[in-house]
Amino acid sequence: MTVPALSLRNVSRRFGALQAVRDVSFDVMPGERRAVLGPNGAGKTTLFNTICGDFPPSAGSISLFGRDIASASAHERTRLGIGRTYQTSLLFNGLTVLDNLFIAVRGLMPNRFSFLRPRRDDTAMAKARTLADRFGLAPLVAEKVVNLSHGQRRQLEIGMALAGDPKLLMLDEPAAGLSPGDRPGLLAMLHALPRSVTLILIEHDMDIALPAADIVTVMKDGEVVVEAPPDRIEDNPIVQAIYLGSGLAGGGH
Amino acid sequence: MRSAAFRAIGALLLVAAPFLLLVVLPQNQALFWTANVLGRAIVFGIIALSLSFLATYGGFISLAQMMVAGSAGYAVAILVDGAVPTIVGGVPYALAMPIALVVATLMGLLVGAVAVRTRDIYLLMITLAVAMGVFRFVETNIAWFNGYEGIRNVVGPQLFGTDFRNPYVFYYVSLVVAALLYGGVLYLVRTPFGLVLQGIRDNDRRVAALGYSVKLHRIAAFGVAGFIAGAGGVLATIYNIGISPGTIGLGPTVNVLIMSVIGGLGHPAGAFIGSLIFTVFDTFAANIYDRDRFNTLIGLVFLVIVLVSPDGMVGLGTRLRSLLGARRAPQP
Amino acid sequence: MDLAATIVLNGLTLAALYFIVASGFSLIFGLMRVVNMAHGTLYLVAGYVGYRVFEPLYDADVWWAWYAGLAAGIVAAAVAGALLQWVLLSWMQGQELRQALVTIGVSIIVADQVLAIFGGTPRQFFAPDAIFGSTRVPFVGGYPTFRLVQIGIAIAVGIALWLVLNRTRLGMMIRAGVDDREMLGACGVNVPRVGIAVFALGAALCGLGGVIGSTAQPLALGQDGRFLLISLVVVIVGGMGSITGTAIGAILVGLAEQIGQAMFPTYSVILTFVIMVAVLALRPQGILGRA
Amino acid sequence: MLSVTDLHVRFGEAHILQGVSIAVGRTPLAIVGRNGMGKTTLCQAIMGLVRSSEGAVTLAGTPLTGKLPYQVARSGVALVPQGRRTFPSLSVHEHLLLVARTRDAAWTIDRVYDTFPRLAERRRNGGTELSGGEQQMLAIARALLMNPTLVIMDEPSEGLAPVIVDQLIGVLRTLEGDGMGLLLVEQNLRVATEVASEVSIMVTGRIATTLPAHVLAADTEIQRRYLGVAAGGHH
Amino acid sequence: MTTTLTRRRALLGTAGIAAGLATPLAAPAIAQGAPIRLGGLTTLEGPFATGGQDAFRTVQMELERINYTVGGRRIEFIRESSNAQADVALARARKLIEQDNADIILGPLSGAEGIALRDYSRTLTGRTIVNGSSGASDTTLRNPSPNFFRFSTDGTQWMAGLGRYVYETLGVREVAVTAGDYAFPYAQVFGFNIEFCRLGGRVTQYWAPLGTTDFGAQIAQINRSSAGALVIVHGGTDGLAFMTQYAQAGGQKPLIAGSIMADQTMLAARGPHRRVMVGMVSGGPIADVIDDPDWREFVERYRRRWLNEGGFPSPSIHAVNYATNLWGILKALEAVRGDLSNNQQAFQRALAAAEFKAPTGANVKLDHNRQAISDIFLNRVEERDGRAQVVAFARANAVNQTLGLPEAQFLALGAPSRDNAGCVRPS
Repeated sequence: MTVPALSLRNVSRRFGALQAVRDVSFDVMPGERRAVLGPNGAGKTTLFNTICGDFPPSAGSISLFGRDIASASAHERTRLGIGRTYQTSLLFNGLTVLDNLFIAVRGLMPNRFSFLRPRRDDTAMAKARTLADRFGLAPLVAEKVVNLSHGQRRQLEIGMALAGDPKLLMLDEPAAGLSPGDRPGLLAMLHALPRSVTLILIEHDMDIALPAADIVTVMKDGEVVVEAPPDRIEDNPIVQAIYLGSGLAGGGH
Repeated sequence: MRSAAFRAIGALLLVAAPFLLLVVLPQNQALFWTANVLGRAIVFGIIALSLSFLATYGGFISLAQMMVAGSAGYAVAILVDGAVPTIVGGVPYALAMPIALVVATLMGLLVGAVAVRTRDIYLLMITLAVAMGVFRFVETNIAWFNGYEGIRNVVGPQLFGTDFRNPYVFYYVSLVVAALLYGGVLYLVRTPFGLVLQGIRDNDRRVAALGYSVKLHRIAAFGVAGFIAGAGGVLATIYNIGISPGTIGLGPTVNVLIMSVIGGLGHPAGAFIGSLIFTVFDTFAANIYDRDRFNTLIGLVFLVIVLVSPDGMVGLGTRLRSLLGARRAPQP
Repeated sequence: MDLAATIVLNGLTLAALYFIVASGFSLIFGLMRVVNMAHGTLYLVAGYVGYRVFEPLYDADVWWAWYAGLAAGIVAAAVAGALLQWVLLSWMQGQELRQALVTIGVSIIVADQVLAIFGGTPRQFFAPDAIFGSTRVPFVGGYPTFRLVQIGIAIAVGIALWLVLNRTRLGMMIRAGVDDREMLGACGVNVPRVGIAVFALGAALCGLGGVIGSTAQPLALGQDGRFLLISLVVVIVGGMGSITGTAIGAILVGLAEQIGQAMFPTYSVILTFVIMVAVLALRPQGILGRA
Repeated sequence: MLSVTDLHVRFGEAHILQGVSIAVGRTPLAIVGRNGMGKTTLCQAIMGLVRSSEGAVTLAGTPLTGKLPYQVARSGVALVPQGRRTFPSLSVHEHLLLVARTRDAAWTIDRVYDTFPRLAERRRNGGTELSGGEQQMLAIARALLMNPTLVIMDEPSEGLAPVIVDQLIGVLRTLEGDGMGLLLVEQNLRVATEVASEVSIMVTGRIATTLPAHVLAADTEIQRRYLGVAAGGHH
Repeated sequence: MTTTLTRRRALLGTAGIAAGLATPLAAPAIAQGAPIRLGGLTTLEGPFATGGQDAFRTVQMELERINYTVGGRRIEFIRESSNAQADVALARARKLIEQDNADIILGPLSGAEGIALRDYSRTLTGRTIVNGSSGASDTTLRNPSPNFFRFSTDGTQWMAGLGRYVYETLGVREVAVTAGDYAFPYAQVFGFNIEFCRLGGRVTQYWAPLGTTDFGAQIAQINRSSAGALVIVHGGTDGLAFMTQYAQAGGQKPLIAGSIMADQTMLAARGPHRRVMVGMVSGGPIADVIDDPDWREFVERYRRRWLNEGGFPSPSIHAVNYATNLWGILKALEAVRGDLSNNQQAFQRALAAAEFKAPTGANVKLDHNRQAISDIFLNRVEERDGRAQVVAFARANAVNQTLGLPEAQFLALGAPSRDNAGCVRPS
């Protein structure tokens, strides 16, 4: 029996009276692609932040490859193999693209606290360049992030999440703000990820989420309401009710 | 290319300054400018550099830097031979000065640790309060710091058989120290530590998510700044032939901020530009306006800079250059 | 026993003064997110302007000389605070560090001008005899009446602030503004004007503290830095932007200072800062501060 | 009533709104679109919460461009923001007192309590003690009580239980009768199409198309193309 | 010498550098025809500015009186100011000497500044610093500088005779002493205790850090103590705070005061403290009322010149100290006919030998450390002409820096400090 990459048991998170995440339990197996869907305010990002360690859950347990991480700090979880992106781009605006990637690569290397400049043959720097190539950022390596376009930022964001070779990659709405033309590229990139990486994807947009996922979790009001393979999602009456409102004139009832 | 040439000319000017001054000024005034305007500006520039380093690359406006510099100054004064009163004494300068740098670095780390969970204006408030707490402690403690009177007669070592406070020796030693520290800062900000520090400035949450310890890097940055401030503190103490609590009081604490801000917090060079402007004003206020109203004068300069150009003279320069560049561009 | 009681009472009366001054700082910080480094300067302005009004009346032996000075000081500080916000700070809203720097610049200039105008002689207000003599207090004996009055005024300030914040429209605006300034504006509230009102109110409290403080202690240059620091420490200890927190912070600092002075006079000042660092280490947002 | 002409908003290099033009008349207009397309920025730009770099906004002929949020609000625009943004420090009743100006307007505190009885029950509770749905009701009530000429609602159905959504639709339909214009930004197609007569679809900072609500509700192809979901997958 | 200078400049540096390396700060001699440049350094910024302003009043007045001319040479007076901080005073002194080319500095005002300038004067050749009003003993007592002269007396000297008066005349055997916790009060308390304890008196000490404004706890303890008198050694703001709070707390003990307590800056301030201050006894180098024609004439001159321009009813202690030191300078300059050549050697010899009467009528001469031996007054605050005035009722003649003790014995007592307050009981 394989150990789940990520296992949530009755995870809850409240902010004051607001129950942002309520009693969420599910397992993500290694190599699986999981999409988490749901309308704004459903608790997806809160759940994400709880998994990544931005704040502890109010209740419940989270384990990563069989190891309880509910009380580990964010950087410890990163070292345990979580890589993530953020809904709103959280890049280092004052640094160049290459330096952003370089920091991301080094974050999981030994001796990450260093007062010495990288040498010419530095492996981290080489890897940062490789990542830049891979995400089409090669011409921009010397550009400061503040000067990048929205699409380029999202590319960089994902590149940084992959820099540490995470075992569990968590993407928070990677398609948000992308123009329709950019979407196929994103999808191709997701498909190209090796199966050694487990993927959890928050997505609002079914066109991205459904093709990318093996299994879809739908959240609403902090709770998991549907868990099903992607081809069963669009037909699901609960999903339709959530997304379109029940009893819509053109709906298939 | 042009800016590299500018930099080379600037460096050359600084090295040649004492000689150039002799050409344009009578000898005693040239000496005065060498030691007490340029030399003093460099020494206080070093202390301001420690603040500019933290502010530019970490986004931390610390008001504790003068106090940290003072901790190094006090360490020297307490240890060295010949200081009055003798508190520990008997330690040669060659040993006391490195110890002082260690003390300042530790003090920097301590300030960093106390303030590690705060940022922005909270950090400003807390570092100010910590600095004033140390100031009051030093002012009231007789056993170690000789209280309000401080410790006098810290004359500095002999260097190449010459008195350290000889204007030329003092000037060139300060210049070399400043150049090393300035170069060190420029080196450091391209290292992983420096890049992560800038990452913390831009987005500390992301830094943590990438696997770095934000706390460790923040505290280390304050340690580095402590080392820089300590070097300035040692030089300032020898320049002042001693140290007293007044050196680390509210006024000097704010003065360091004023220097950094006038020069510009966007670049470490701003520290030195700011300290030179401040020192010139401070020295010649009596001639410019009225000695008695020096504080009004410097306050107005500071206020105007903050209102007009939040990134100080460096920012003003950059803006002017881009303005000129824009005007020149269509010609070819 | 009676000495201990006196010292505790001294600590509380000092805390009362600190509370009055620091509550203004806390209020301004809470709503405006402005660290008003010129807060001590407002104290000076209130003291000196108040004194200018008070002095001739006192010479003329008018019984309301002190009250007139008090009113003048409060008005002067409120006007100065409102001007500071209106002229300098309002158009850089949100740039917190720049605002702090501006207030530093203002404090340097104003303190120097106060010196130029009023000279460096220490001055002191004298309250009317009714509140300036000595009162018998159980366990303590004869005790300066004015120090008791100080406690009374602080309590009145605390209650008044509570009422203003919780029972008036302005108070609702202030609290809503602390939560979400943008949304408050979207609700049709003239936020810039609320800002000026808050600054005036905070400065008026500081001005009240300035005249009260200059009655209990001498008024001189240097008091600006002192009361700025006290406000900082009180607010850091008690929690930023919380009035109850400010009261707790003031009591801790006041008691620490007086008990320290009685037990180890040399280091009495240090005790305050030790408390501050301890609070910072355990609860960086202050005792009652919001995380 | 509200007219937005060629509105542009930039954050640094990012060009969020790229020339949006809409007009809201007496009948409600809904705007739908995927996340990150600039819908919320449009609401904020009209309200004066973000600065536009080009373009004009007018309300019944009065220019709103460049005005501060409170001036826009006083000109007669109210906003129900995304994420509700109620004031945690204020009780329910204080929220209402803060915005209630006149007694003889269409919306009064009493009418709010009648319409949302749940709020009446919780009138003494502070902002943090409310559930998400209650906060949403409060945000809506806060806007209505300003008796504006135009209400902008940014995803008012977010986080509401289905039965409350139905109630919400009922309330929104009465606004026209009160003489209030409505600009409704929604993810919930049903709410959008049931309340508004016309729906604009927003794609990357522009209005891609505007069509009658019943057309959109029936056209799964358009839904799929612009919104990434469609009602009823089995055709 | 001017020509030498020009030639040096012509040599473009090398010679200048060599000269600079030879002595820390080479001092060019001054041509005889040029004016004597007298740099005045006092405190015009910060809390001590009042005293500094008054100091410059008498300096200006006295220079005006001689029409800025002495020994046939003009005096050019250059004003500088510090904020009572040692390093600031040092920076200003450097500017006066090195930039403004001052021959002589008159200043500074406060103790730590004085020590800093004493240290600086040691590095100078051919320049002289004459004290302004700073009163720390160590400035001249320990490790004195050959270029630093002080015609005013120090804080310890100012208390001469007071301890004896309290013990013998008032018959008080136990006193409480409240004092600021820094050097100047240490020196004063030391001076009081040396006499008082030697006679057998007992002292309880209450220190308060400089800048204390709430003395509540201390006053509570003092009022409950069995002390027969209270000795108050605070100054400025702290002093006013203490006196006001003491008066308010209903303090009843006879008051003895340090020298800057019984001063017009305090008496001119209004308030209840004046009530308890009447009858207070103090020691010091001046009083408002001294039965001496020279003093009356000096006060009269001061009033005529300054009463309408912000002056006090009678010159302050700082004003008199600056005037005394200025008189020493003028006296010596006159003796050498303004000749400052030869590295001021003749001038400095004349300074060391100067004997004259201070504005108060006290006799002044210098000891081997270039420190004044002078007369000290015992004063009492009295209500005269409807205002409180400090009236001298006794005078201790020719008080030296060791209060009459042999220097070795005095030095063996150690420097005054909180833990060494001079209370050595007779064994």
